[in-house]
Amino acid sequence: MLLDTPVARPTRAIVEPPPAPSSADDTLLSLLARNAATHARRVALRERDLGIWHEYTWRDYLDQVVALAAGLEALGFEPAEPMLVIGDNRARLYFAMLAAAALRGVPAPIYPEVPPEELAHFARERARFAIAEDQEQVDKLLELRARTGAPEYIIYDDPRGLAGYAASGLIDYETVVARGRARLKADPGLAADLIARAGPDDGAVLLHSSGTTGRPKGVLLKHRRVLAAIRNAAAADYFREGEEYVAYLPMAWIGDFVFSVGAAIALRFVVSIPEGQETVLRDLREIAPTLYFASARSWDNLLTRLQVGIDESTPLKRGLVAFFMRLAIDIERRRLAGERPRPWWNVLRGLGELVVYGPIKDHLGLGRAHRCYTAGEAIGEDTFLFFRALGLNLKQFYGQTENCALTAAQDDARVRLHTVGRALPGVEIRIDENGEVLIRAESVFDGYVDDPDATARTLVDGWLRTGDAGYLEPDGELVILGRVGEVVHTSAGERFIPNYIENRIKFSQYVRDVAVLGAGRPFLAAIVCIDMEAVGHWAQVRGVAYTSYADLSQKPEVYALVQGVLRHVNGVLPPPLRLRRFVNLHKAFDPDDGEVTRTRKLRRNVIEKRYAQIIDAIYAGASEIEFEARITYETGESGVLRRRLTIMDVGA
Amino acid sequence: MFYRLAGVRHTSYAADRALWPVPVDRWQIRALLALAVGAPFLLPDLYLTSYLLPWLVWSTAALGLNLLMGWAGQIHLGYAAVMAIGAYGAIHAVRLGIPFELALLGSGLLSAAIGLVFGFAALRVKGLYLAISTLAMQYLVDWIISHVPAISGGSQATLQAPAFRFLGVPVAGDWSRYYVALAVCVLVTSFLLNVGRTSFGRALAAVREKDFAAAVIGVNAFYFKLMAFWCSSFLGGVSGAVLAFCYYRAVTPEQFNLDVSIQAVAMVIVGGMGSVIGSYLGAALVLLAPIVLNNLVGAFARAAALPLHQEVLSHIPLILYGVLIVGFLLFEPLGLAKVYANIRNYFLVWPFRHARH
Amino acid sequence: MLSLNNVEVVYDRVFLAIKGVSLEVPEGGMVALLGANGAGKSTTLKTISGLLKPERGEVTRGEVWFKGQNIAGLPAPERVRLGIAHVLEGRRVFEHLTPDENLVAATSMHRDRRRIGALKEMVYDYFPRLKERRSVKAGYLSGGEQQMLAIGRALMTEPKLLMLDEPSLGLAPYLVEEIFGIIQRLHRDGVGILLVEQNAAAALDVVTDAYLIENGRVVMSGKAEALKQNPDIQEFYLGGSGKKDYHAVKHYRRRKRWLA
Amino acid sequence: MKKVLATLTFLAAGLAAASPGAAQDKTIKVGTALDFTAVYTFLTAEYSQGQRDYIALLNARGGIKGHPVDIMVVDTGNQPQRGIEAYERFKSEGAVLVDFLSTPVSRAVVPRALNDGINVLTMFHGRSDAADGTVFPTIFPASPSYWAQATAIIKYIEEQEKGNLKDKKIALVLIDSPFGREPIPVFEELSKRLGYKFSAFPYPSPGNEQSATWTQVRRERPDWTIIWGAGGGQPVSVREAIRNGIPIDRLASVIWLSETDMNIVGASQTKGALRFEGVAYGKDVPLIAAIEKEVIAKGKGAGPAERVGSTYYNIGVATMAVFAEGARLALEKEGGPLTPAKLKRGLESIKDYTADGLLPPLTITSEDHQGGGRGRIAAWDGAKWVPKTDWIAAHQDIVWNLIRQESAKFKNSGN
Repeated sequence: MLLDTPVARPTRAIVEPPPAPSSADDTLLSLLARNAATHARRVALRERDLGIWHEYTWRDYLDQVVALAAGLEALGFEPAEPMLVIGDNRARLYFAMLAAAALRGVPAPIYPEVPPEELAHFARERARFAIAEDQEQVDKLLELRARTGAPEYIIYDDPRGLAGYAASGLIDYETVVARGRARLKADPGLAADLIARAGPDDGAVLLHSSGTTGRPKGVLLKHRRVLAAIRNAAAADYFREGEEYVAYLPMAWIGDFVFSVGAAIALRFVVSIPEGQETVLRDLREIAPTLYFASARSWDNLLTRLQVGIDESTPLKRGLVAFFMRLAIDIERRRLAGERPRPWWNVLRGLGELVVYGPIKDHLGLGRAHRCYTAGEAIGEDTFLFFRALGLNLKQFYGQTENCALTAAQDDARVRLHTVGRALPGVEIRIDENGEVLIRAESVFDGYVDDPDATARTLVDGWLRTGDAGYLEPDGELVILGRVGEVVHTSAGERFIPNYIENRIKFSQYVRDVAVLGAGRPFLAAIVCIDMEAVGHWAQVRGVAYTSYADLSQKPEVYALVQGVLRHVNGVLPPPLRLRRFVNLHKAFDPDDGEVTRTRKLRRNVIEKRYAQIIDAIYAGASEIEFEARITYETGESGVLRRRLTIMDVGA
Repeated sequence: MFYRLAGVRHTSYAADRALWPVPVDRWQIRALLALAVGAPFLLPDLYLTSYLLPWLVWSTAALGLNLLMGWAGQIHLGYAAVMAIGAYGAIHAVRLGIPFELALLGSGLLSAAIGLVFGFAALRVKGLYLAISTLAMQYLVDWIISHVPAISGGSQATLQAPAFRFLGVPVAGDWSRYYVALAVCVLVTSFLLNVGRTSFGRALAAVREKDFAAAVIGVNAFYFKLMAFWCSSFLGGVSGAVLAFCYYRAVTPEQFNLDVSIQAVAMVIVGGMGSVIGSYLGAALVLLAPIVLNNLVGAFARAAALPLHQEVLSHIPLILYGVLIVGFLLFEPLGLAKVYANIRNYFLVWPFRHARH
Repeated sequence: MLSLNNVEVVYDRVFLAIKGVSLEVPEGGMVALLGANGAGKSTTLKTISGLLKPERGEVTRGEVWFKGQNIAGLPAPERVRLGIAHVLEGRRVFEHLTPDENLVAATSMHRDRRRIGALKEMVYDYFPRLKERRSVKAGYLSGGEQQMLAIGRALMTEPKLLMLDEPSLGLAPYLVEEIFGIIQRLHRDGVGILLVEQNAAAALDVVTDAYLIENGRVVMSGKAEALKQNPDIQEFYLGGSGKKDYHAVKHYRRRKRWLA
Repeated sequence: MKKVLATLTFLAAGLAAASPGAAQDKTIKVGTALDFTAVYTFLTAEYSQGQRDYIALLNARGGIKGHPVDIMVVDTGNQPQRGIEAYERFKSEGAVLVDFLSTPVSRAVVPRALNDGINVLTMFHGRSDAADGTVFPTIFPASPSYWAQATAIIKYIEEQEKGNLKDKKIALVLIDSPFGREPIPVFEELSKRLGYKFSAFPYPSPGNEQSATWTQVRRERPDWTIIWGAGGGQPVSVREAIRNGIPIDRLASVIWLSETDMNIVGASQTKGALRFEGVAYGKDVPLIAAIEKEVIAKGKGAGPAERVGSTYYNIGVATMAVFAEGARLALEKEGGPLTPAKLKRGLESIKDYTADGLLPPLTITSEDHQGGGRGRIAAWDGAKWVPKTDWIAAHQDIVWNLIRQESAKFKNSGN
């Protein structure tokens, strides 16, 4: 009895004949009801709260959704109505999304860090209903209401700090559910009715495209679209039944909806929700997912963290890691190049698995991750090889909000660095004469909300214009070059895609962000944001004393370091496109300052405007500049900081 | 390297307080238990009876003393006397026809009762004064045992352990004695492993850290100190009885003299205060190192044909033993348990150096 | 006078306490080290005064320079001789000795009686309160008096750098003012001061420069004036922009950005 | 990490080195686990040297009936658990006889030895009641018990007082331990029989400090004083006796009083002190002379030559001589190889064995493992011990009463 400690054991993927994920008549609700009927007691959701994982079975899941839907309806929620969902990933927020969908409404998740004034852009649909995670979000919504009159009802999950609020329409989640339960009790047929009400052509979710240039556009995805996308992916063995998945990506992002809600319901994943953003890494380890999805950026950060950690380690451990990683990367490189596996690979890899790969994967919480994915932007070769060498089957895929994130994906037999894989079954890809990637599939959306012009530009003759430039290799593998609109020219007329060069620079662990300048300018230059952790450690090892990020960024040694990185990238660029000058910025790009989107894509217009002074100085040949930086705080306040920044030539 | 923590999660606070949340630890314990149960089949009798068996019994005893010293922060220099009370008590009880199981309990209770009396007297004082008071207990009990023939067993001062049955099975051979010792050891170990997780254990910890601070959070320091004396004496008595019945098979006063008390204290300190595994490691080092060193030096001297006199040869292990103990304490003042923890940490964070939290 | 260069401290071999901490106290300077509980402030001070060993801490990387000498390897008493005095958090006066005896206890390196007398008088000059209570057992002194005694005891070693760990902890506001006043006076008299404080408002009012430490790393440094204006510091360390309505405390999840 | 690995290897090596090897040839194995380092240090070195030198002599002469003897020596530090470990190891090595020269260790081992049938030689130590061979079939004191020593001393005093002990005062100064208290019943019983006035004066163990006790003794003004201790306490007793005006020639000791003790107090000052002797002293004994010639002179001695012939050296020789005689008889009667059981029967057929004058005539039977209880009284002449009596045994009825009484208790107590 002593030994049999009641610790949660890994939930095993149950071996069953693969179910048909869904049919064309299904909705998320009907599938949820199916799961609750066939796998009532299997865990569907897990949510960490105060250190403990609270579990919801499929029956609990359905029960919550139905009760909440009944409650919402009692409040007057009507079909086709949007419902704002704002906050970090929480089980109740997911329940609310499905409850809204059950009432044929449209859940509209929003990035939780969005400041109040920006919220207005997202909320132009004037939603009457909103669900908020906590006091912070409630305050934002109340401010939104003060400005626009909506939302009328604000339902909240975490009541902390809200006891004294007298605002009308502010309701505790529990209260709504209780009201719903009362209705369900009074009307035995209501539950079945609520499950059956939504049809495949009702909206499942309203998302907002990231919008690197203008305002975000509303993308409405119907049940039919989402489920088709998941069917396509499942047909390519992209997801399997019963995966363990950690829902940590922002709920407002298509990736999270497709993985944590769509695929999770269609294929009965066990979705675990971390306690908070600060604990994601630790919680990830507690879950040890079988399916893991992260942006290229996160993989890079993960690698940086690992490298710093290993660098700090004792010589023996460091030596072992260096030896086995070099070995594994070499093997992986050969394998990707198509070399046939040799027996000794397995022997050495087996030993390495025990000593190095296994422990590292365990630390990352990826010891059981059979499927690891990245998407969104190009991943660095070092990063890609490192994680594949660790034994993680890391693959790239390609997609966009408008096509439910699932367009093309690599399969095990054809994993390559520069491709994003081939079209999923059920998806047609065509490259038009301008080199733009066009898509036709059942999963493609039906148009932007309230924006017929944009819809007309994007959906042409049944094809989705992605705005990405790319080409198909002879074997059907898709290669993405960048955004069509991003091709720019220097004043000398040299054509280049800044994003392409930026990605190459960002492959260095020392660079967190970079903006490549040069459109309409005589030469290319860069504004670099260093990676605090990697550069900090680098400085520490070399005895370069520093205090803050700003201080570190301006150290001559750090300039030399960045210079080296840029020279390396210059080596692969044609001479006219080589970077000539650069500046290390005193702060990292931040979505709060509008410099990057919430998904960390550069907003060039903002950068050009904000750092005009610096950019002018770069092109004027100055060697330093006194810069007044405006900073916006998350409270909405802003301040000014005066900074002296060095501008340096990259040189040869 | 061996520790895999991914996937270890808890769905309740009860599970969160599990003894061994880490799978490797659980496997380790299972393997050790299996080895312990299978030892008679695996080990030659020599090692079973003169290494493993006394080690288990002394670990049990060290655990009892550790409860007092490590958990409750009270010193006891008369622990051998407590064990003697248990040993003599149990033997007399079995000779009077009381079943061994009851005698074992009775001997524990007797030790606990006498220990408690001394605890009362001793607990009016602290630290060094307490050490002296417990020392007095050692002398007093020694004196009484050797001067009352009714207790010590006559002019030869040896008392045979009578034949006995445990749970209905006659305990006669080395194996059955070993299993009795193992059973008691496992029971006591489980008790101590769980003490830290009970309110009793937490109260003891509070008393250990600062008794008047414990008082202001509602912990009756005096009561818990007494309880610690009581429990520790009970365990001491039981282990003394097991030592007498399963190992010595005959008791004499010399088996429980001051040296033995000092050894018990050494086991706790060298092993690590307040540590279960430390009690095992400490008992192993203090008990077995002299024997192993002796054999080692002897074998080495024979192999190398050293022209050393036996007297010199006999003292080398003692010197090495001293060096070993001082060395361990210098190397890791918190005892062998800490050495173990360091090794565990080294592998827990493998291949990194620091714990990241 | 004092400079820390990329110091990394590990406790118990595995727990990283501070990493890459660099800071500087100029000759006769007055510098504050700010930060929340557990940020690594006390560890930093102990690194300087050489008190890590008893806590199983170890400097695994970096240098500590004092007056042109790398003192990282020196034992604590050596460092006191060089002129570094550390007033520990929680005062730690010798409770069973009188203030007088406490002060004399700190002069083991002097043999000259007259010198000791002069030093004692100097301390009593700074802290007249102590003089009044010079022959009471230190354990019976009030918290503020004990703090004064702790500082006074450190002064007996004639420090060139005085490090104070949370001198205002648990003291009434008027006492905090008094102690900070004395610290300022010491500074004017030429003693370099390194002040660790949670009471950022009080600290930033007296020092010239400050470092902000978070999670064992320095995240911000600069002139006290500039830091005082920084909205992050104001929000997290100065209790918002002055007025605080405790009825309306927000349970926001804050992201600190540390822009400087 | 490396340190730990090193330690583990070290320990593993320790266990491996210590593991028993199975040697099943004609060699007879004897195990001696002695206390070289703790309490018995006052005699162990000489004792062990005598044992090994005698075995060397035996082997040089071709062993016992062609069987060489291997004597294993190990230190126990007087710790029972180390003694038990040594015993178990000897057992696994196939020892036919073991010797522990430590009362606590012997006592701890007795139950095991009785169970295993291995012979334990406990000459001049261990349980006195083990003389009862019916209760202790494999324990061989083979020497006068402390009770027998007490009777012999009284017998000597009786002779000196011309057979009249009426109203004589005899004081016993003893170490306050079971060993010290052991002879008290004998002295009390004899005082009833012979009419002397007996009083006991215990001093606390270990006996470094006895002045308080001896002040009381002086007040008592005893006619005869008997000291009952061992090791470091003995010279202290002698010195205190002299200081308190006890006539030195009326001071008698249990067997544990050696020339070393006399030299510590002062060789000439102590002239006349008496002791019980169970084994002849000096090099003049033929057996010791033979060892000197055939072993020591050839450089095969196990220790410093000057120890040869000392009290404890000779006791060591005597123990092995008794063993060898028993083994010889066993092999003669039953042939090889020698098993513990055969050796037991061999030992029990020893008859009037004197080991070339080293021992009083020794006769062991299956009932009597004491061997007759004979000894003699010797006096210190300033340089050596001079026998004052022949080998004598007295009042054996009292001795055997006690032996039977205690062995009966033992028999009732256990197994």
